[in-house]
Amino acid sequence: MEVLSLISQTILIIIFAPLVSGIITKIKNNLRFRRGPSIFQPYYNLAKYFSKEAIISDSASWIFKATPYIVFASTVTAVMIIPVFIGGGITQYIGDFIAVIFLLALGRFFLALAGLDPATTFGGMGSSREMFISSFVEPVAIMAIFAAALTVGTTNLTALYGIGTMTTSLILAAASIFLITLAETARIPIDNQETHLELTMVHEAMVLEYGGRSLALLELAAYVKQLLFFIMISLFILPGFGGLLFLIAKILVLAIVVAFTEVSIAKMRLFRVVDFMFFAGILAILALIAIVLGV
Amino acid sequence: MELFIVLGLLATAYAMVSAKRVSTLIGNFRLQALFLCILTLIEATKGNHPGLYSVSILIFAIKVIIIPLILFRISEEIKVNENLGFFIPPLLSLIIALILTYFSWVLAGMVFTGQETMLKIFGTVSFSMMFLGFFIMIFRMKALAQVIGLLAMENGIFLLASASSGGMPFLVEIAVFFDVFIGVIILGLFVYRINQLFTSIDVSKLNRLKG
Amino acid sequence: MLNPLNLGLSLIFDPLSIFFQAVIILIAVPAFIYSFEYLKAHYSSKKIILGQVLFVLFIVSMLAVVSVSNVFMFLIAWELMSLISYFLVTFDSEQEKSIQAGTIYIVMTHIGTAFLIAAFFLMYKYCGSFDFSVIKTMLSSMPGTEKNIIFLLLLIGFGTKAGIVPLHIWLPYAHPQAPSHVSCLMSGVMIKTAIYGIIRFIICMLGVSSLWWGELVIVLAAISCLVGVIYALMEHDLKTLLAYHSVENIGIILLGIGSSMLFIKLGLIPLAILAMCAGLYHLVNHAVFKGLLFLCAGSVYNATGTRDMEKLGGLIKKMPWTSAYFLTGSMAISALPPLNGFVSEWLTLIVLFLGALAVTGGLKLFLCLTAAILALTGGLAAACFVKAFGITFLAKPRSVKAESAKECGTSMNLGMGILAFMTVALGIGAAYFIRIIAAVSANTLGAETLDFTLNNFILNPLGKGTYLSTPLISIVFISVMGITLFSLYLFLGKSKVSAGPTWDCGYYKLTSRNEYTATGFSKPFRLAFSFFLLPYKKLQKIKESHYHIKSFRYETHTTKIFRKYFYENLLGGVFNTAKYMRGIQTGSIHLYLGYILITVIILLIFMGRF
Amino acid sequence: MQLLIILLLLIPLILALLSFLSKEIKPLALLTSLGYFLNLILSLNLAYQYLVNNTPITLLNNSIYADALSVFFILTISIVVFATALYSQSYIAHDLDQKTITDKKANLFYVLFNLFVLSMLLVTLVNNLGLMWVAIEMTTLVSTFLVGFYNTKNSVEAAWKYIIICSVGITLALLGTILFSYALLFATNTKSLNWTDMLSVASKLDPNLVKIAFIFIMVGYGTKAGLAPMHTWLPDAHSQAVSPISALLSGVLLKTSIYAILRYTMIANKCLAPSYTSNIFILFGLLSLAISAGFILIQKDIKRLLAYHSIEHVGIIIFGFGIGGPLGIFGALFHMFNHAVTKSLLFFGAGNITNTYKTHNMHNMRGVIRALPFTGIMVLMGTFALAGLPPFSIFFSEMMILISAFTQGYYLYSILFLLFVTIIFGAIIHHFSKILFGEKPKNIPVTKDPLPVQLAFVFLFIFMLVMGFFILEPINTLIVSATAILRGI
Repeated sequence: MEVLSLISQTILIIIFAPLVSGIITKIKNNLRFRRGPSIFQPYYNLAKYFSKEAIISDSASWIFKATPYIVFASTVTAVMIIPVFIGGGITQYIGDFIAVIFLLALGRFFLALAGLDPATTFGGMGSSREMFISSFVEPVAIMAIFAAALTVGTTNLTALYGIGTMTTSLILAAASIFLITLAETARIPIDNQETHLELTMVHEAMVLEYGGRSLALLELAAYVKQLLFFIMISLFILPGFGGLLFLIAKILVLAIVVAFTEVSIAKMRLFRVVDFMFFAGILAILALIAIVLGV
Repeated sequence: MELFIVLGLLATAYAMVSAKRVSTLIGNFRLQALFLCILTLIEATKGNHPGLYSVSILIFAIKVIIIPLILFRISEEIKVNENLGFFIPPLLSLIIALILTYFSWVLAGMVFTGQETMLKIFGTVSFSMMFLGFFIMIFRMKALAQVIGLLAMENGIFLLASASSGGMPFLVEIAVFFDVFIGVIILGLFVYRINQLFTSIDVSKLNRLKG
Repeated sequence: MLNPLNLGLSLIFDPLSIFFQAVIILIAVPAFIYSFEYLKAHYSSKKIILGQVLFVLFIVSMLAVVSVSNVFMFLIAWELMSLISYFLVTFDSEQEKSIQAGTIYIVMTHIGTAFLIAAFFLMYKYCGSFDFSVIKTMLSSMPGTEKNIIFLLLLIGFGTKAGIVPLHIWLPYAHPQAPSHVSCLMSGVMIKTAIYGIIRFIICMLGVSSLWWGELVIVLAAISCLVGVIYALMEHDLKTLLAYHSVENIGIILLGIGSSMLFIKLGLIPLAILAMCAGLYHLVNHAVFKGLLFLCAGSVYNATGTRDMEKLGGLIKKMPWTSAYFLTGSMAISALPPLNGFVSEWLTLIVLFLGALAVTGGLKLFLCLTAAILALTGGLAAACFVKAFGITFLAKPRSVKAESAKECGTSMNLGMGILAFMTVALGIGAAYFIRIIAAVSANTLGAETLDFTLNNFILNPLGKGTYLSTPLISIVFISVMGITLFSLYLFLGKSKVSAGPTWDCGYYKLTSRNEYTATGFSKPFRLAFSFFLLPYKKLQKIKESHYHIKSFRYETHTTKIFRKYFYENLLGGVFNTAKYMRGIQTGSIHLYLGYILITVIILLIFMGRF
Repeated sequence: MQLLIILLLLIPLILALLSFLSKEIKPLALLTSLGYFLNLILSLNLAYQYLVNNTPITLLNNSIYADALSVFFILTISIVVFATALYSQSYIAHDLDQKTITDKKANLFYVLFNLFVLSMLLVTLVNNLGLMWVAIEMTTLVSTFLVGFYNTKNSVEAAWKYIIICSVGITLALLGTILFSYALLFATNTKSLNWTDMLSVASKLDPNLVKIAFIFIMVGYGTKAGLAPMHTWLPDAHSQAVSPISALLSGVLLKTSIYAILRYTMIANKCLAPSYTSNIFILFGLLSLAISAGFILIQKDIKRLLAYHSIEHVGIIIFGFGIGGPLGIFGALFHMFNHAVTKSLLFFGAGNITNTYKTHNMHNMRGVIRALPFTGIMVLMGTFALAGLPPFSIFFSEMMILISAFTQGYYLYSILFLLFVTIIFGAIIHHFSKILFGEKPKNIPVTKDPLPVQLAFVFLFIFMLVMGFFILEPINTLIVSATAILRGI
């Protein structure tokens, strides 16, 4: 029973993940006084990708073919650890907060390899930048997670449900996780999902050689990952209120904030990312200091 | 009497320090050896140490006659430039020699604490002879000067031995003489070789081996 | 009277020793299997025999180091181990590089040993015995200052062998220069004997007497992690890269050990056990995957004759097995689930977390920041291995040699296969192994055994509601993948795939020259860490005539600051002193005689002082 | 027993006479090897006899006196001399082949060689300190010719420096001897130069006088022993001497001077606080270590390098005696043996290498293991032994000295000791790994060492290696009793 509800929860998240992206795109466009595509546009895209034929570079190896599945599977596995409607029980045995970070790293690792595989310059550049950014994401993520986990006394995510109050450290940690989310979901100011311009590409550069079913899976995995991060942030903010509706509300708010951010600031140079991450890191450290001081 | 001879020994040592020519040096050395021989003879006549007669004869034979002869022959045969080669001028040499003598006096004072002054003077002179011999070896360039310096040191020690404890045991004395004699012959041989290979007996030019 | 040192071959077989013996044998066997074919490809039969004899002696000496129960015997075994490994480093004795590497290696090791000697003999002074157990009982009454001094001496001594920054400089020279199966053993096991020394001498015998001991070890470990991985990122030589990663991983191991020391002093014994367990587990894991990676690097070298990544590429198609093994190793070292590196790194993070939970004040922050550095290291390591695997094995071959590479033979494959299997097994069966290692750590600390597992599949350190299960992760992962594949096939049919050339943006032909290079890959990191790496460029114009430039030659290098600003100055100072000293021996006999006179006079003047 | 000692002294004498009379070199060389083999057996027998009786052997009205210390030195000398005799057999043959020396000169070599050995044996046996002085001076006089053997500019220069500096040193030692004798006369009104007489009344001697006398002894014999800063003749002489003689000079001659110093130390220690001699020893030991470390680091000439190593090891030995304590003195004596064996082996190796490569400059030597496989391996082992790595014996003796230093609380000295030894370690490995490994130059042929050379190497190597594992019983017991004697128990 527990397993079944876990599976259904996971499937739900997979199903609704593209929608979040669609909503963000919509809001963004509306903010720019454009009409923009429908919020279901991601689904149309996916459907099209799934039905398309793919051309694979002849210099690519099995890594290139296997990567979409690995990325997708690792993201989904990470989702399974996150408590959404149900938590505890079997989900907590799979792993904890830290395991989520490492599972996402698994997908990223293969994605970066796949970027190098077809012997193109773009792919390699994308991989290099992705690994560069992510290596700075990880310490911040760990500190933010530690801040949260120190508040509840365990790295088990389910425990976050147990506390009903907001603490300073949790807010700071959530803020820092939010900045990470921008980086991890290829948002401005780190990356730009909307262009295919050599100078700015990170994520898109890696998947440039993909098409068809593989691309669809990669995109879907990206959507799922985005939702995963949103859920994580919402766990940090007002964690006690775990109701489904409230969760959706929190995700929507986040979507709006992300959209606002994307519209209101410009993309950074790659090497400014370090400063950006440093700022996120400072937030996380402040969260830790808050815990040390007991606020 | 003894005192005069001892002072004579010291004087010859100073003469050696201020000597500028090889032949003067050898001559002074011979004089020193002669003084030593007389001194030994005086000690022998006192009757305490009968072995000293033969020792004084040995000194006369080896140090007064044979060794100077050998040295003179060497210096004639290799036709050295008579100049000894000074690292420091004679005046400064004499000042340093005086300091060394003072040091010897102090040293003798430490060695012969609570003894009669005569012994102390003996000690001073022998230490001085030794240090001045050493001085000659260090500050004179010619190989022959080093040989003579070494012999002068030997003389000083001999004086100390006979003054302090009436000489060494006879067998040892003979053996030491033998060693010194062989040593001079070997040194002489090497002086020849140096002259052959380096076309001079200026040992300050022996500086191929360094580091 | 017998020999005054009372040397006898007394051995110790407590869990700690057995653990290290097991690790040594675990790595030695596959490396030995591997060596047969590897050596055959490079050396004459006479040299192979020599190599194998040395190899066996090397294993025996390492076993001796972890088995003897007498400090002096330990010292002997330690030196023997260094000596034999020196011969193995200089095995290619015709190459200048090997000779240089060997010299740096053995000199550094010997400097470390000098510190050890000082520490050991200080211990002996207070204990009057070289026997482990006697020393252990006698040391408890030792004054604090001496303990601190001995601790520092031991730390420097063992740290040199372990490769703690800034004592690591020999590692990137020595490890790549040895034959690969030896590098596997050196990097996988030999440097771990230093960890054994730290545990045995500092934790077991000396006893942790101050808080700052643990803190110092943790700080050094964190620095080692970072410096090791940053240098590794800049490296294009496959084996040198791996050698720098050893510095990093030793840092991770020491994070565990250092935390253990910290917790011992704080009286948090269960946590101390867990910390040591994390360190030891990472030690096994690093031994296995680093061994595997070195063997793979050896295979690549065997097949292509080069270790320079910029000349490799596309090997995944020529050497499918090797590449699979290398991928396994890369994933493990990058701490990707469900492999063993992940579990131990996770465990270390949990240790730091639980530590942060248990302590208060600045220490809490300290442990959290350490965890952040560990995470940063993990991220950088992943980047580094994307580079290492991607550039070496993926895309098109970058040189003729790489193009004509062939898969290696059975014995090499078997050697790598065993280690790859262990990598996976240690990851999936983590709970089982951790239970054993927890018993070892508990015994080492002289405490009751604690179980950090829920059952044979799920880890549950100290029952804080934190769980991890690699088998479950694998099951979920594989079933998600399977379901995805299956459902896609079910709903959409067989995927329509056709092969074609890589999109070339309209450029007429993409060659391997268009590929991303290792240098390019690491450029962002080079710039981000430029304050530490101090990169510099060399641009050389190759001119045909005065007006026409035929080509450019562009090089970029990084400055090894420890070498440049510390070791070179030190060495330069020693050499300069020696050169000044030459002035003593000018060749002037007069001067020489003067020395004697002056010595006599000075001694006489200062006679009273003696 | 008495017969044994007489035979020991007779063999070199007879051999010297034979070499003087004989014209044929080959049988002579063989005979010399055999003779010294006999000598070795005799000295082993002597050691055995001594161990059984455990009383000092006296001869000729107490003018020859052999206790454990003497027997230990005799054994060491016999071992090294036997190996050297074996080695010089083919070394001289090689020189004759190359026409670097004439038959007459080869004869001279053997005459001097045997006299040299005789004088060294005499040093360790005579009771009379004056005669000991004579014997040591004799070693200088005899070996001067062996240093200047090739009659080149360099070798004559070295020989001149050798004889002058050592003679000056020895003269100072004579002064010390006389002062000791005066001290005896002054204290007890007996006139004697016998060591045994002096030791028996040592506590009555005037301390101040003994202090002064000891300084002269220390500087005097220290010059001959190669202690810095009186070491200056040593690198010249050792590098220019015929290689087998370099081995003897470094391996045993230096030690005979130390033997002389030790004899006086025993007297002085009974009269003064032991800290006096030990401080002087430590000073000279560390100074020697420091100076040799610098010179080893920047050395280019292989034989000079080894010569500076001798200074280092003499420094270690003296340091060990200075540190004292049962373990320290044991270690120092043991180190003396180890260094004798190892350094001889290395000088043999260096001799072979310089013969093959026709140069002393280490920059021009590459790939020795390729060119001279056997020598190369032996030198490699010798290098590590000399550098003080286990399982070779030097490691153990160094450690004993260090343990003693640490347990007695000489921390600063120990650390300095470790520092210098480590620098020297780095330097020697740096130098030797460069010359041993690598590709050999094209024009150097691969040379197989003749049998006697191999035998000599193996003979020494066995000692070097085996003593690392366990100290052979006769030597162990000898050293133990010698230690007891030195500590005045």
